[in-house]
Amino acid sequence: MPMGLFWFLAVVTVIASLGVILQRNPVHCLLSLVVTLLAIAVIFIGEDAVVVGFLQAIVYAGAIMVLFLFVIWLLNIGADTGPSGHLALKFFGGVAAAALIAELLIFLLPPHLKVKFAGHSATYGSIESLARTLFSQYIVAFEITSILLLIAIVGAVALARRGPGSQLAKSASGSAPAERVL
Amino acid sequence: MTVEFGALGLILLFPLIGVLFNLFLGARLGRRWVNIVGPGVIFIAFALGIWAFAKILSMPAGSELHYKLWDWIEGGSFHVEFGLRIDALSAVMVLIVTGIGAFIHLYSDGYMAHDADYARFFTYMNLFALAMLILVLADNLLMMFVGWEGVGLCSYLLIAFWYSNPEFAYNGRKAFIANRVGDAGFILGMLTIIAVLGHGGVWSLDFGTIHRHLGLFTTTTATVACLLLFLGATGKSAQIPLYVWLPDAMVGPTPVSALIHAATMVTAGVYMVARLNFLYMLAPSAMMVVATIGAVTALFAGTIAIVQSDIKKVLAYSTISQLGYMFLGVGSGAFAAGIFHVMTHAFFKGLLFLCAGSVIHGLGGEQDMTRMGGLRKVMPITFWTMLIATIAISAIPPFSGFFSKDMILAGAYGSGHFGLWIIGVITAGITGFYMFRLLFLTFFGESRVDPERLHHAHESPPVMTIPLIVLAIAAAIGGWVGLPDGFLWGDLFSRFLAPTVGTFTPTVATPGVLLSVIALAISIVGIIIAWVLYIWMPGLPYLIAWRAKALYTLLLQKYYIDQFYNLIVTRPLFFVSNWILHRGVDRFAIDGTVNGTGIALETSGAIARRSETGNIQHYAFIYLLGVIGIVAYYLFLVMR
Amino acid sequence: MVPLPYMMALSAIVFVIGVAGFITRRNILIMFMSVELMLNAVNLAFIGLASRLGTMDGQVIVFFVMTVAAAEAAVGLAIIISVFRNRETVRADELNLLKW
Amino acid sequence: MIDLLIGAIKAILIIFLALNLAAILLWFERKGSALIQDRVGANRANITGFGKRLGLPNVGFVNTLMADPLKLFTKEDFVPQDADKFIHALGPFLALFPVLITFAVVPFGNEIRIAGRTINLQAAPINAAALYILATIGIGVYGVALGGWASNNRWALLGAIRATAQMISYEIAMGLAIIAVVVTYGTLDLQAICHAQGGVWFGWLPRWGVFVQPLSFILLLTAGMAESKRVPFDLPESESELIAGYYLEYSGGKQAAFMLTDFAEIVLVSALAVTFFFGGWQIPWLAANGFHLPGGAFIAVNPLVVSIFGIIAFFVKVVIFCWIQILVRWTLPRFRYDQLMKLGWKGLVPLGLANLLVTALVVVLTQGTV
Repeated sequence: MPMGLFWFLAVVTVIASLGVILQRNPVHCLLSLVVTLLAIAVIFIGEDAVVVGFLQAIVYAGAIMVLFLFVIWLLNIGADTGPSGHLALKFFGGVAAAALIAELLIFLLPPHLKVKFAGHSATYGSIESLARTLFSQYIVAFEITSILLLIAIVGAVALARRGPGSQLAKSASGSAPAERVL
Repeated sequence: MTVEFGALGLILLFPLIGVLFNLFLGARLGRRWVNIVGPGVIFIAFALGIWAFAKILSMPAGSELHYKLWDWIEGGSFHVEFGLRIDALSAVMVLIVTGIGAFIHLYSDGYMAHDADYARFFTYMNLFALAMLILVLADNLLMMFVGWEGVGLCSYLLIAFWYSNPEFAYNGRKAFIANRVGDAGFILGMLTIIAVLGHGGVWSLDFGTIHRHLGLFTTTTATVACLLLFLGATGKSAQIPLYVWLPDAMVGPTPVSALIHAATMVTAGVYMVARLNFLYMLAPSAMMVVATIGAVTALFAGTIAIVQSDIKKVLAYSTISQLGYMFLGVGSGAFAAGIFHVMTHAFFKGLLFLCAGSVIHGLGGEQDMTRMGGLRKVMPITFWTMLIATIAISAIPPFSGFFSKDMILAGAYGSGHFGLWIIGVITAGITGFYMFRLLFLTFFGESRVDPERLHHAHESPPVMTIPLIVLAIAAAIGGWVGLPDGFLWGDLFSRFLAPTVGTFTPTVATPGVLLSVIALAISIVGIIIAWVLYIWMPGLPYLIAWRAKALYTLLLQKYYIDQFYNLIVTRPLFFVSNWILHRGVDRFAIDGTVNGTGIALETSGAIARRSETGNIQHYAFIYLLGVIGIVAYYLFLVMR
Repeated sequence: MVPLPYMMALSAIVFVIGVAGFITRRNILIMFMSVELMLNAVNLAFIGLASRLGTMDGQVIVFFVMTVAAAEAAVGLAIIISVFRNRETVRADELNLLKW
Repeated sequence: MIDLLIGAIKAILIIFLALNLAAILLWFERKGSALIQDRVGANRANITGFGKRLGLPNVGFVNTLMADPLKLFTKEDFVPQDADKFIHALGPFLALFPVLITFAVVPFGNEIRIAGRTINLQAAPINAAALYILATIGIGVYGVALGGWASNNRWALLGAIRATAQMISYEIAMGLAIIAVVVTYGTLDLQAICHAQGGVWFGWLPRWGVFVQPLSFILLLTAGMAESKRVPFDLPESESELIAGYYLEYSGGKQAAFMLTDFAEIVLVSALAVTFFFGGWQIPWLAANGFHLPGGAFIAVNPLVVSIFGIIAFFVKVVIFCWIQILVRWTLPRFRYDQLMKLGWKGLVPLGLANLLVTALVVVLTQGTV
């Protein structure tokens, strides 16, 4: 990855992720997050993690974020208009975050960071090498993950299913007309 | 020759299937399924056992079948595998366990027909069969111990089967605790063997390995190991001093008494001694102890049996007495004779219990012989089968008991234990007396049955009488595999077992037939006395009891052994449990500490809860501070 | 190839932005998004290190992180929906039951 | 530098062709629907009149190619009062952009050799192209979703929700279809997949993917039509219930962009179907040196001409599939929404999974001997 491209992507990533936490409207935050994710996906591809990069775009940006969008719509959340209380928390949170970033930068930059650079083959990051690692060394973890996903699906359905006579079912007409059409 | 034989695993598998089926599905699918599956799995195991037995027969003498299920314990150089083996000895035991077990399971279908908890009953019974098979199939001492404990557990569960009766539950506990004492001995014996072998660099409990490294044992270590293991055997096989649990164990369902407390589990001790015969041969003094305890127990229990009036109690003391015979046999070095008696005893004692069960079942739960009599007409099949069993146990030829008892007495005499032989012969007479007393009281004479009960008295259904008939045939002709040498086909049984348990060579010249005649004569004398007392002059027993009141009371109170144990063991134990452990340690020290901790936490928590706002972001913030702290610690203190 | 410290610095910055968002935003959904930011920052570090060490392990971990994130999003959003049904709010400071 | 230039030319070429094809499809559709409904169809606008001058009947070709865009782009660009103006403006382009960049990996011709230089006729020859397609299609959801949301209109939001749910549902079926093909050919590279479809079986049957993966083809075509949100899958924009769905509040150029997206998606689905299942640029029996007809006949052809034939063949195939899609649009009625979801989740996804399972089994068992 050329340095220029990296700088571009890095700036996009940082600005977009700041956008996630600074904008008022959740949809705008979500859009920023999608941009962040896509920029990170491109960085992945630039770092020879081609398959993982595309999966990031497909799974994260293409599926998980749409789920977020749905929930924002479903709950009909507007922009944050409530009182902006907890100023103390914001202040101290900002200070603590600044302290953490200072520490992490010291921690992660030379001379603490010592990684031996090892070259890698041409097929590095290809779907074949990923599959070989995944289905040999990490096969158990892989299978367990599949079970985790199954559990998550069942759990999500069980949690979000509306029982008869629940509160929202009665007041559905007001808040979420979309649900009736869907 | 050792052959890998996978069907050994199947022998264990089917009882296991039975356990799981009865445990999880039995109550749901109903009585019909349980009645088929419960005995069915044991019959299949029996068939597999016959297959293995035939395979053993077809192979050269001394060969064995082996099958390793999995590696069990891997601790450095210590290695135990979960392996199964069948040689001549365990083949006989497997046939006894599965064969008699199968018919007793079948009998239980009828006996438990009116009990609501049949699924639980068959679960325990199948579990017992599984544990007993593990015990006899084990190829190492540790695995044998697993089976040993397993049968102990099942025994406890089944004695206390009707647990809602506190006395029954108490008797179950008693059996369990008496066995625990013996098991402690077993464990110590096992540890002794490990210590001796490990000292010589051998880390295994495999029977074959122990056999190969016998040279590592001195007479002293072998004696210690043997005596400790024999302590385990006295617990499991109800010998002096740990026999007290067996009579009380009769409160369980009668098929349980027949299978566990007569035919199979209680012979585990004999089997263990025979299995380790090579070790016992190294320790003559231990052998002497075994033989003496066996003989004394035989006489001791026999005398108690004379005066008991509960039909099952008589049979229980008779069992203890017969087990004493077996130990007399193996203690004299006649291992094959001991195992032979295990087999014939399993036939006729199992049968006796089943007959007793049939009588009890027919009379609606009556167990007191003084309230029986004249049942010969009411229960013909039960009567005839019980007659065969009684003749067999009284050692009248050509019934099975004669041959095995004769072989044991010949062994005792041949090994030079003349005094023990005398005791054995006297016991034979006593046996004949009390067994025929039981028979006469139950089936002959005037009926003393409660008229109400007599009205309902009936012969048992075929599902119960068929096992009786099968076992009666076995009790009648089962002894013919061990005829005296030189007579017809001779002693097939000892020759079959010889590669495993060795051949008995008498050290003292035996007068052969004379010995048998003496023992037979004494038995017949005992029977005649019984006839005189209970048929010819039925008033005489009361007179004798009145005249020899002290002796009678002593016997009736079982030599006051229970009271004695109560005084020296149970009472102090309860005292310590109640006053020191319960009130002192539990209530004061432990509860005090726990409650004090709780109170302290409650108080401090009431103060600390103010910091809990319930707002997740506050928590996250604190968490963040922690992270910053940890990173700072590494950064400025560790990595610097 | 981009020098490793740059990658790690980017990862650290994105991570801390996520942390800050989680602590300061009151909308549960945006807090959730901040969590996703943190996850991605960590993924970035994994990929950067894996690529330099020449092993696939880092990429496999990222794969698993994505899978778990998908599961987490499904269950987490379902929880948010059912919380919203019961409490009619998605503001973290109004959901203060986390003290019993 | 010359490589960059070649790349730029390839990119411009494929985008140009795709956009023009999309525009032509507009006319195609009008005349096609007229044909089906026994009408004359568009025949009024005659801007330059050169058709008439040439003595041809007026078929409205120029009408749709020039008059429609002109009209749309000169209309007022209306933005609703409470709309989120930024996202409202962003929406159409967010929708169009992913579709157009997807064409970058579609191989529209074989490698050609000009002046000692091999040029791969694929704008972006990346080796994970199949994943790239799935990624861009996945991102394509946002344009519609955000556009509909930003309009601040109930109908538009409903349309957007429907569109989003529909698209992410059918994406799965589409992905499964593509993965089955990828497993069959053992590569993610579309050009390699095209190459693998050259040659014949039994001496006469072209080795096209549709003969190996017929089920996958049907899945891809169905899911692709659902992705392009057209009849019978046009619930997001169904005129009769949602007026125009997610682009209800759009006018002028932005609406044109949305419509262009639809047509570009038709072209894209056709191009993918052709690439995966109908040999891409492969012509039956045509090898690099000429035609090897079944029966042993041979007609020699210049390799360069073969390459040009390939490009032409690709576009002919794409046009055929566009026509098939238009045919479907004008002959089938619209689904109900629950039927749509049922078809997607209970029909296509299990079918796709089963197909993938069988494919994987066959591939493992034969170990690539076929």
